[in-house]
Amino acid sequence: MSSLDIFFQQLANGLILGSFYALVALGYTMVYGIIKLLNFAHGDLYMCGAFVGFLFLSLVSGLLGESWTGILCSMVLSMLTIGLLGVLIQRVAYRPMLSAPRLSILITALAVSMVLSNGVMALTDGDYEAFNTDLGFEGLEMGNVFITYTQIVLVVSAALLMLTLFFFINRTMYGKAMRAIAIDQDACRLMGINVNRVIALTFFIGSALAGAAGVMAGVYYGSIHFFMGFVIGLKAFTAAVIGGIGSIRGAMLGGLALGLLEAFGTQIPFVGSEWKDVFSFGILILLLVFKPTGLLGKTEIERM
Amino acid sequence: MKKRILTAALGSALAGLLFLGQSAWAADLKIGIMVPTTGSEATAGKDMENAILLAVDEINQAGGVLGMQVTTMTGDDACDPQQATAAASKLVSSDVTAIVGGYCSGATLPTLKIYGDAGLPFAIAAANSTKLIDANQGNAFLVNSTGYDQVNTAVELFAAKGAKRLAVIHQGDGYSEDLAKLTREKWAGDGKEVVAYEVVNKGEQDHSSLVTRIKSKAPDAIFWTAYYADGGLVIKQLRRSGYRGLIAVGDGSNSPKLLEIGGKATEGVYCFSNPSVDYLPTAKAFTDAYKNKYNQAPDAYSTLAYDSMMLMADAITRAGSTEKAAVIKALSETKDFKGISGPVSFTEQNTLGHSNFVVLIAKGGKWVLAE
Amino acid sequence: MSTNTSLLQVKDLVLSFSGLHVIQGLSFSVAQGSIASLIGPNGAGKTSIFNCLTGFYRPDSGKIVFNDRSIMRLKPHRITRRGMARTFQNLRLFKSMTVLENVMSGMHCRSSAGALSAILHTPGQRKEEREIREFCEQCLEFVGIQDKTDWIASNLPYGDQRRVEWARALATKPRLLLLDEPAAGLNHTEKKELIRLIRRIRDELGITILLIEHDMGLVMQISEKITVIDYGQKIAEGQAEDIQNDPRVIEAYLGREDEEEE
Amino acid sequence: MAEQTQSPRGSKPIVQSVARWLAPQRNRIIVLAVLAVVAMVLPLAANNYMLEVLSNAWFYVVLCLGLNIVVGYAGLLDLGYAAFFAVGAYTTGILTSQFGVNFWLTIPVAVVCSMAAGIIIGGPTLRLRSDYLAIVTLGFGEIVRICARNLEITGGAGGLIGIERPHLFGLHLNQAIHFYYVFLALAVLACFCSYRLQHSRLGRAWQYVREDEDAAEAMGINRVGAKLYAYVIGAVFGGVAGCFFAAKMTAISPETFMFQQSVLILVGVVLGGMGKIPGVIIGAFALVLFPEVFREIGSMRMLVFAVVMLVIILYRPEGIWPAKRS
Repeated sequence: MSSLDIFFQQLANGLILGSFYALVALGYTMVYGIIKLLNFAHGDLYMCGAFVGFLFLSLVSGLLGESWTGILCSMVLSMLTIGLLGVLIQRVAYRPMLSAPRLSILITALAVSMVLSNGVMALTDGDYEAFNTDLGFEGLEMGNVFITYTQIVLVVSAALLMLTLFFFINRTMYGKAMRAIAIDQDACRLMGINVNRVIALTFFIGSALAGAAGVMAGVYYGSIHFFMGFVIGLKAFTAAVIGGIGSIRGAMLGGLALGLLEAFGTQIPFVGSEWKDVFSFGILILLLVFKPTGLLGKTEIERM
Repeated sequence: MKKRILTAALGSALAGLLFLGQSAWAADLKIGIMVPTTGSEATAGKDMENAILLAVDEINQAGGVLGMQVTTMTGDDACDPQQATAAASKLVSSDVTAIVGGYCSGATLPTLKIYGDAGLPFAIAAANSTKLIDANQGNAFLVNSTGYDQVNTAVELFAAKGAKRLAVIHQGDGYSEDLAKLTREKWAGDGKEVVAYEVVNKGEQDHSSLVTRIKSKAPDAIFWTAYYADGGLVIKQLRRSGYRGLIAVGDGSNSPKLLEIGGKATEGVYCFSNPSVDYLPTAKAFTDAYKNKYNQAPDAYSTLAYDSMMLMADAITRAGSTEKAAVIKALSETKDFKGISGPVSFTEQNTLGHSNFVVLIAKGGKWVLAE
Repeated sequence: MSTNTSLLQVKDLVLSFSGLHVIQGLSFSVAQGSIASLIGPNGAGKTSIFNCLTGFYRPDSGKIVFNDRSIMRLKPHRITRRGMARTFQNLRLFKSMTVLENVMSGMHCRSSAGALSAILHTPGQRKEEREIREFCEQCLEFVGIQDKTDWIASNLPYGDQRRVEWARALATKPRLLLLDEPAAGLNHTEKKELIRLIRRIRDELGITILLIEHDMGLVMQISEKITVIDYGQKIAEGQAEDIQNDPRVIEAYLGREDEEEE
Repeated sequence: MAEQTQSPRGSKPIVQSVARWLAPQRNRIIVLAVLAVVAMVLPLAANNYMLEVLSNAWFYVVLCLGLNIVVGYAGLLDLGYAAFFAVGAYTTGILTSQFGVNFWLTIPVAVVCSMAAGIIIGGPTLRLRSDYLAIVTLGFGEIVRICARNLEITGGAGGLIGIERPHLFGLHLNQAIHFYYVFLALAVLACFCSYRLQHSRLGRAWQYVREDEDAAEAMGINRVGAKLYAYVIGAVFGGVAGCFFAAKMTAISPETFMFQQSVLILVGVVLGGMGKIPGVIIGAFALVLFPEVFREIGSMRMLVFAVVMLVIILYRPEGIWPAKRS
């Protein structure tokens, strides 16, 4: 492979990885934007999404087959289920804690994450499940650069989901309410906005996106297990911070940026792949220290 | 009143601990089984436990050892060093005569000290990191071939297939790193080139950028030294990127799950394996008995676990007593013990006398013996 | 001590938040040993000035000289250590701690024991703890709530919580005390006591006082110098009667205040 | 915490009555004395397994008390505490196994190293808001683990083996019972230091910062400095515990210092009650004993543990041990 080939192949790799990060990062950023909660359980929702999708696919595969129709159907079902799971978590665990100190609600989120991952571990006996589909390795070959059709479909569907979300936030009343609540919850309550419902909706959308990403990951990578949400949860959070947490466009941009950074990071000479994570965590820490508002975030003024 | 509650609570907690710790029967021969029955490696651990219990059944039906019935006690090491030391101490304090088991090298390593201090004979069924050899106090015996043997088998295969440029990938744990390092040394020692030496993080799913990097180094052969779960993903992504050279995996990946996860991509992948049921003509009876008892097929390490138990019983019989030192001596004098995975003798370092590795190849979604 | 030298000088202070100018080139000074006031309509930037003085906001430009040294861009705790203490508009007590513990926070910057001496209970550390306690009890006595030292702060009535804040500020041994609306929420008798207390702080302890206040009666009664600001700029300065008669003040300030009260 | 501690919901009457009985100094001393005697004579009646489990419990008491200084006293969420524990363990491991240094001499070195780690990690990041801090500490924890895994001197992924067990006044510490007393002594020392720190100028400063950062700053307390102090002291606790951990295990590997370890220690602190020494001790014991006692339920036990933890946080946010009132 020539270095130009490597460049384009890594570009493609980075974009694919980045669209996964972006989808998960959106959920982080939406929840953080509206109730200032760092939802540690978000990565686990992604994991649950993959398992629920796996379950639905094996249920509908008799009817619809294990190709795109079946996958699409199980993805929609999984998004609904995970969305509702997200709302349930918000209702049971987070709502009672909203007035509690920051530390308590962070720990609550951590506990929810433990419950989800250990729950799935108990159900699956900690096993890896092979997520098999009928999708092949056919694809576009441009010189030495190779992209499968599956990859193309995944990136396009991620982009579609994000576009839909973008219009929803900017063009609908609910979207406006969300942005308003992010600025001042009490004022919204006074203006007659049903704050609880909007928060629940935010959780629903964020979690559904994580569920979609989970199913897509299962389909694409072909293996799922109870711990798969940890790494991506962390990376997606990094992506959200890079973009500026609380900003929807920032999460998308940050996801792609991190995906590309990691892809090209592997090519750094003399530094083996074993240092890859040090590299991405290092970037996160430097960014938080020197520009905590990220690429697109706004500076907040704290009132005394 | 309050004080009584407090003392009562303390007392019952204590009693509970005592109860857990002590459950010894007299006149029986008690063997400790140390395998992971929870945690990430629980499947393999339970399979080994099943095989050992099967061996115990057969021994007892044949009249026991030295006229004593064999009982067992399982310590769960959860494939975690800290839990393993607790499990090992639990077994030691339960007055077992010998220990059989050991799957994860990392978890087995710290227990060698505990068993060594107690002078307990220990037949290590599966764990085979070379670090175990250094930490052995003389009481432990490796029934499985170690990494050195596997590296020799691997390097022979790569050379036979005409490979010049080798890529090695491990997973950042003690076992796979050990194997990868030894392979690199051996390959470079033979004057050939290791073009890539990489690590994959456990639990990560997307390895495409790593795959691109490896592919750009144009290796003839790729050796994955770690476990099946991530191995399946790596192989799939290698093949998807269009890599068509040789791929081989270490014994940690010897599982049908690898083929399931990797799907079609795993066709033609080589695997170095300790002798496991499917490729052993001698194991027919064992397989049937196992299926009969547990209603499932035995997994990769079941024969070694079964052999270890049988070997231990044999050594105790030969020693003629349950005295620990005598059993250890009998173990070290083992000469061509007929296990279902092959004959067992030990070197001076208490490792298996000859390599028991076989080469498998994936064909039609199954592992079969390669020529 | 001379009352003519100024303890605090502010020159051409500018503060803006994302383009919005909150303070625009403000200059004023506070004389050593005086009682001075900052007044102005709501949103004129009074609390922002306090936050600049105490280091919570970082002004864009200008000069703040305290005790002949610049305190621009210093961290709040350094400014407190230099001898400037403040109270907050809406009480900021350490709610779940006792009154005494609250006041002891003020002594933190005047003491020095570290981890090792705390673990070993060195004689120096024990002596210091005793001194902290004694001085804080004196402060509590000065503001008149020495009988409530062991109460949890949030259980106190509002007026007493204010006193705890003052005692806490006094415990930092300040030279200048900034009071942010000290009379807010107090009744008539409490206000009278407040006036007496402010005078005692200046007269008995020799602490200079700068306050922000809405209660005109109180301001006119105790201030020796009043600075009026609107839209982040100074519009008048002088003694009570000058201010009361200044047409610009009446127009910009009192007029609007009336509207608000309707 | 103020609003939470006032809420009576979910507080079990038995816990309250025990706490009320414990209020007078005299009763507290009695209980302490009884507990001390029990802790001292327990090994005489215990087998090796119990000793192993109990020394593990005392070991977690030290770790939890160390993290408690950071989380409980200073109110900083640290998700990478295992990093300090790793620094201590590796310092001892490297110095004894590769340079043949006497174990006791490695302790001061480990203290210095963990302090340095605390300053390096805390220095640039403690200005951050609490939720960002959580992620940064998590990142640092992972970086430390990955370094331990990749570097030559730390023995790579396989870790270090053959760490010498120390001698104490001519006694070779190589029995389970020896380490029981070693960890008991460490735990007592940790309690003592925690208590003294909590009731000192520094301990108050942490509490001020935890309750209201701005007001504390206005009172002349260096917010970042106080946090850094807590961070460094917490690091030292972890580092020293790590030294003895290495000596007891004789082999250490990066797997011990994974994110899950940090979470486990945090769970111990939160479960018993942040900022309260008896609570933290109970939390640490629950942490170790729960999985041992419930070994039989197998893979369900971590789930049960997680659910218990969630329920406790939701219904008893101040932890098992009740908050002091007045």
